[in-house]
Amino acid sequence: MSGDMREVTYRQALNEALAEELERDANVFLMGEEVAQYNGAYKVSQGLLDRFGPMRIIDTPISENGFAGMGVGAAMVGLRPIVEFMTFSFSLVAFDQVVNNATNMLTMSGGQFNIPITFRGPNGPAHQLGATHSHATECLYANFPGLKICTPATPRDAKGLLKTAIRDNNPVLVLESELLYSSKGMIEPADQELLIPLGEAELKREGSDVTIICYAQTVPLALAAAEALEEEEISAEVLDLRSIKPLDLHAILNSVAKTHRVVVAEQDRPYCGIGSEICYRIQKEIFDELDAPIARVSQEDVPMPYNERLEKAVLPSAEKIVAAVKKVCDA
Amino acid sequence: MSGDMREVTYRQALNEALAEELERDANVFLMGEEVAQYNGAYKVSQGLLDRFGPMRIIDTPISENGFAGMGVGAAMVGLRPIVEFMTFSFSLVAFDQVVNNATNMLTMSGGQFNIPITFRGPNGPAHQLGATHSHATECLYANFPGLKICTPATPRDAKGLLKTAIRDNNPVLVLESELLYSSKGMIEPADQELLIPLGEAELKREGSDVTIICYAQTVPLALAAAEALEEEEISAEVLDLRSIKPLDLHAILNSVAKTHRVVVAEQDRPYCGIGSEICYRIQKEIFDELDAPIARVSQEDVPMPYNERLEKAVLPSAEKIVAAVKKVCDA
Amino acid sequence: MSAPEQRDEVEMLALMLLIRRFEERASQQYQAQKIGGFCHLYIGQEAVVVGAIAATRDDDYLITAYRDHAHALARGTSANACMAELFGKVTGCSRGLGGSMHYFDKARHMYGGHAIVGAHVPLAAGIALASKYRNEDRVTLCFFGDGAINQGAFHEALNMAGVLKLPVIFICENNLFAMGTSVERSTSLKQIVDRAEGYDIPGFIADGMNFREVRDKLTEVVEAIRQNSHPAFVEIRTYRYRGHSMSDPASYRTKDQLEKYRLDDPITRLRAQLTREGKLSNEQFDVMDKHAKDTALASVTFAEKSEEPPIEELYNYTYAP
Amino acid sequence: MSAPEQRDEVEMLALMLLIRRFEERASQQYQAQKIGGFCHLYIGQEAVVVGAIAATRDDDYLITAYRDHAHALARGTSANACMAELFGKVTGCSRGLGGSMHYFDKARHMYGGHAIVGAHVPLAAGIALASKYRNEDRVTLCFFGDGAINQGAFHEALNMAGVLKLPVIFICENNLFAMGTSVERSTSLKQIVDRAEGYDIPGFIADGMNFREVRDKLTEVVEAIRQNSHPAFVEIRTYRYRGHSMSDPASYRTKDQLEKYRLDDPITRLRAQLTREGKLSNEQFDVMDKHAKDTALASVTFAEKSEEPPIEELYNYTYAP
Ligand SMILES: Cc1ncc(C[n+]2csc(CCOP(=O)(O)OP(=O)(O)O)c2C)c(N)n1
Ligand SMILES: Cc1ncc(C[n+]2csc(CCOP(=O)(O)OP(=O)(O)O)c2C)c(N)n1
Ligand SMILES: [Mg+2]
Ligand SMILES: [Mg+2]
Repeated sequence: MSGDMREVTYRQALNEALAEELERDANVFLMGEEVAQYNGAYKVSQGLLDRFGPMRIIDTPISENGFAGMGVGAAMVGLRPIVEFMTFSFSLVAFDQVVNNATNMLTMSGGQFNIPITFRGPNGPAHQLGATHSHATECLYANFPGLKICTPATPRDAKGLLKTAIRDNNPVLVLESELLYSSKGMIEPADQELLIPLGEAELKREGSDVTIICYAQTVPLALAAAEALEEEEISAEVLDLRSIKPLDLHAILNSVAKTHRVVVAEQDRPYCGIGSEICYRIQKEIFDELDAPIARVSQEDVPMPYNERLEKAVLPSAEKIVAAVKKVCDA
Repeated sequence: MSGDMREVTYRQALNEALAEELERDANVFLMGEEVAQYNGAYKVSQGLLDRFGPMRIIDTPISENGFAGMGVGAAMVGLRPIVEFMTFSFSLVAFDQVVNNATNMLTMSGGQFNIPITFRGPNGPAHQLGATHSHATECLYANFPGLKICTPATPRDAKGLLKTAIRDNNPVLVLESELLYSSKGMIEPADQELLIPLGEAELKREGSDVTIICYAQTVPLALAAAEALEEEEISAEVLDLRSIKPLDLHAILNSVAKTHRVVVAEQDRPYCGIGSEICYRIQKEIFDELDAPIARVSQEDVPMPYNERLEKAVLPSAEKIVAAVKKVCDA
Repeated sequence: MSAPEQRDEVEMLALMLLIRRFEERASQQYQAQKIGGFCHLYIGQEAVVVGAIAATRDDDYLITAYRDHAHALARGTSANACMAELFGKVTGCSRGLGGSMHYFDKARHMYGGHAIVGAHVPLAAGIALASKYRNEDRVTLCFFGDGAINQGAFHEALNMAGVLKLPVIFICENNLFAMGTSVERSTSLKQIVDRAEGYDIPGFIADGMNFREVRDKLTEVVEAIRQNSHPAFVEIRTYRYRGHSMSDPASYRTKDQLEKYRLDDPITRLRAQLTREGKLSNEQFDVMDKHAKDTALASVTFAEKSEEPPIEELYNYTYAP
Repeated sequence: MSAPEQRDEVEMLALMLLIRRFEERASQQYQAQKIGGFCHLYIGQEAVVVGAIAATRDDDYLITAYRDHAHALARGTSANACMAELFGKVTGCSRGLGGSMHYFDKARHMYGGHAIVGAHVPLAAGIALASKYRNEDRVTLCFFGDGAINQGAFHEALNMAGVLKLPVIFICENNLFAMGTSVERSTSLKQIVDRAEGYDIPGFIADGMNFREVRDKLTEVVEAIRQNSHPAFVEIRTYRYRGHSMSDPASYRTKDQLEKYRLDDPITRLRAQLTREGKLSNEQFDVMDKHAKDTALASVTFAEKSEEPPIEELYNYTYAP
């Protein structure tokens, strides 16, 4: 890496990724609610309308299913739409367009129509938004072949993954985190191309006693837990999946083969969640390497309550991860 | 049991369940596309319009999200709607109403509004219907707290579970199988009340070497596999989940504690599928009882192709279950 | 055209005042971070829901979107229960589990507070279906914003309500904006009410800054429906003085526009009408206003003192017995 | 009003004949269980898509629902590729992976064949958006049934096409039924075209049993759009002679109704017009018809002889490189 690393927010990193790809390829455009004149509900698209004009930064009505489908249609003709969902909770009204039209088109057309579209926006619980506004959708979408899914946890990953997603020739979901938008991190200089491949996990911290597998909002929680565990002389390795699909099974198995103990820290609900799948994959491949059952820290299996204390009880936390690790290490 | 058991089709069993519950409770009504005048796209509602009239057997436009939501609204006022999806593939356009309004209302209203609604219809791949018409939705819906889900595999289970679902005070999905509608089985006499509780699995066959966990379309496949395995002197226990949520973990663990080997045969896609969750639960509870990694037979992780041979390659089959069992027993 | 048992206008003014004072307090408490999540204020739109209440019976059904404080208060839910809900307390109208966007009061036929834009419109059709099913002459009032009319759920519900002739009034509270997007930028139509034509549903317009016009128009519509079940669509033109939610500076609109509507304030107007007609003295108004302010303030104390929902309740509301 | 380069009517008649003969063969092969899945025949509706083809350029975009054999053939996809698709063969227009409901031919701007009712209507808006984005004067033809207009996706797409002034023609093939449900029972409207008013989109009606009327009406609409980009809605009144799909006995309609439409057959009518005008002799017609029949029959042989998609291809179409 040449040049000096600099500190940016996650939001700004996403904004840079959008601007760079819009600049680079005239086929790229951004569409969604409040992305243009309002500069984005969460300001991720700040300044883009001014710079790229209304044909490339398009405000839509509150018609998620409609504009998601419009994006797919435009992609059939070779444009490269970026569709912002104000949050992925709202993508549930657009579910059909994402899981049927975006993902199946290549197969149904016998290979004629690939769909180079990026769906992005915040995903997962934020703070006291209640049951309908707090969905973590990754495990739902992961069930669909044809989609790729990434879940950046740092500004650097946010920029690098979003740029790669936009250039990918398939539908990619970039699941951001509202709670991370203002978080900061170091990143390459603006003039240096930053692309992070889909499907590559990253060791965010090395350790030897246990592997904490995490992504998105649970990465900072896992890191905090690892720090706390250090005081109790437990050395935790923190593996950030970064992509949910394709899944970097190789990195997972490598780490588990080293630590023999696993806690999956996930932001979604437990039943058929990401952790279920990871658990299956690990035991399938290296059953004998496991010294203890795989533990999961996920949401509780209840609709998200508004009350702050109850919400906290539902969500994963550093404390819960610490407790799970201890249990796994005691087993 | 008094009276003589009799043979009926799965379709007829469902029809009986509907008729009996419509008869029993004036708050019960049926709504969906072609359910009334056409007597059902798959004839499950045959004769009901004639018997109960157009206020209780309601034909709708092709507006799944709308009529699913209408059902939820009617349920808020204390009616007990049965909403037919012509197939659960089409429920994906109604996803929001099912997973937000039906499931969250009780929590969001602080317990004031329960939603006694039944969503029913065929689910899972049928025969050469292609990528958009072959979805197995159980693992998607299972992720949502507030829903109950059952998956009858026999006429008896179909009748007993559907009747229980209609009487339940929560939203229940009854995931039927198009491929099973014409299958036959023995069932109690018509004048005898048949209710099967949600959340109770049933041993469809006893065995000692391996547990095949299955549901819906994979039950006949698992039974066929068990038969074939007998010739190779492998004694397979076939556990039909019958309900996906609540899950009868007790029955699962009992069987696994006996056989120590597990194959999950599921009709859905693999990533975050039902088998992932079951695998996690088993290893969590009785890790040490397992003599081999849990194997799964599910769909391949591709959009469903139309071509018959390729479709067959994607789907679970008795042969694939046999192969998986052998591998597990060799481990 | 007036309803058989029309409500007292002074009481209706008192209700509008209560709504306004309640929300001013809510706003203050939100800024003091006593309230979490999203919080959307109704200030400026009071004549819409209060006009509707004045035109309907207590047993008619009501359902709305997330800008719902006013709708619950108008239905008679106490300020205490409303404020406690914002504070996430167990004494709240949804036991602290719903929050600002999910007010419910089943006893008063307030069917929520719904946060997915457009998604409650089919619920309204279903509630109206139940009235018809049971052969009751109750009407369902379904409120939603101008932004909601571009959702598929809205469309499907209107068509079905038309086909089944359901007794539901679709009330579009057209406050000109959906977040930062003006109606012209989001909606392909000359005027919103024209959309009703696409479903062969009778459409009406009312000035939402004018309590009496809202009430009279809705009275007319409600009577027709009670006589002969059918859906109707009413576009009520109104304005929200505040931003979309507490976090929105509303820089997408002009000071002039805001000022114009403020001058047309629905509370000021009704007060002036009543005063002019000798039905309300300044002293009476001041007493009413003080009462509204006191009630709002007391609700904060009540909310503060209330308990949080016990942590053991976490699993109590996922499934009904 | 005629298109600058209007297509030869005899050729268009030949196309209608090819479509009919192809589907008759498909029907026979389906009954012989050579074809799997669902299969929806277009017989009776031929003048709709052929009229549209006659009014448009080869580089205009076309997209439709699952009753799509005719649309591909009209676009020039070979009968061989179409029949092979039904047989699930690798020589099919979607390599045997799509089947009857998913015909695609990118080279000929045939954008599918879509099986979820209404869900392709937003795709059409997106294709039209791309035309506008690239400043091309290409028009998108979006076909759908009368049942599709009650889907949310339809509604959202029409509104956005209106807001963004997209060059797309929404063509409702009103064949009076969605499966067994008649338009009156599914749709709250006096006539379907009225729904366009709800989006301020110009609406037109054409008789779908009359090739010339369809062509002329669409020619007019297309020219207006090429001059000044905007959406339009055309209700084309037509009829399907067969059941909804191969498995539907269509007992929900009367023999009389069917007979009435059969007497108004679009092929018979155009043939009679051309004959009357001296543009087509009976001999010429017979040659054309024989050619159509031969082509259809040959497509069966072709399909039978073709290979299935290799099993190794199973994972080849999930992701693009
Ligand atoms: C399906 C969905 N999409 C987006 C949102 C985010 N959102 C909340 S309110 C709103 C604007 C709604 O405007 P309008 O319907 O006019 O109601 P108003 O806020 O003016 O009362 C948006 C976009 C949402 N809650 N649901
Ligand atoms: C969302 C959805 N719901 C239901 C179906 C099942 N279905 C297929 S075609 C059809 C009727 C459509 O009728 P119409 O739009 O009039 O087209 P036509 O068949 O008359 O050409 C139905 C209900 C579907 N494919 N997709
Ligand atoms: Mg508004
Ligand atoms: Mg039709």
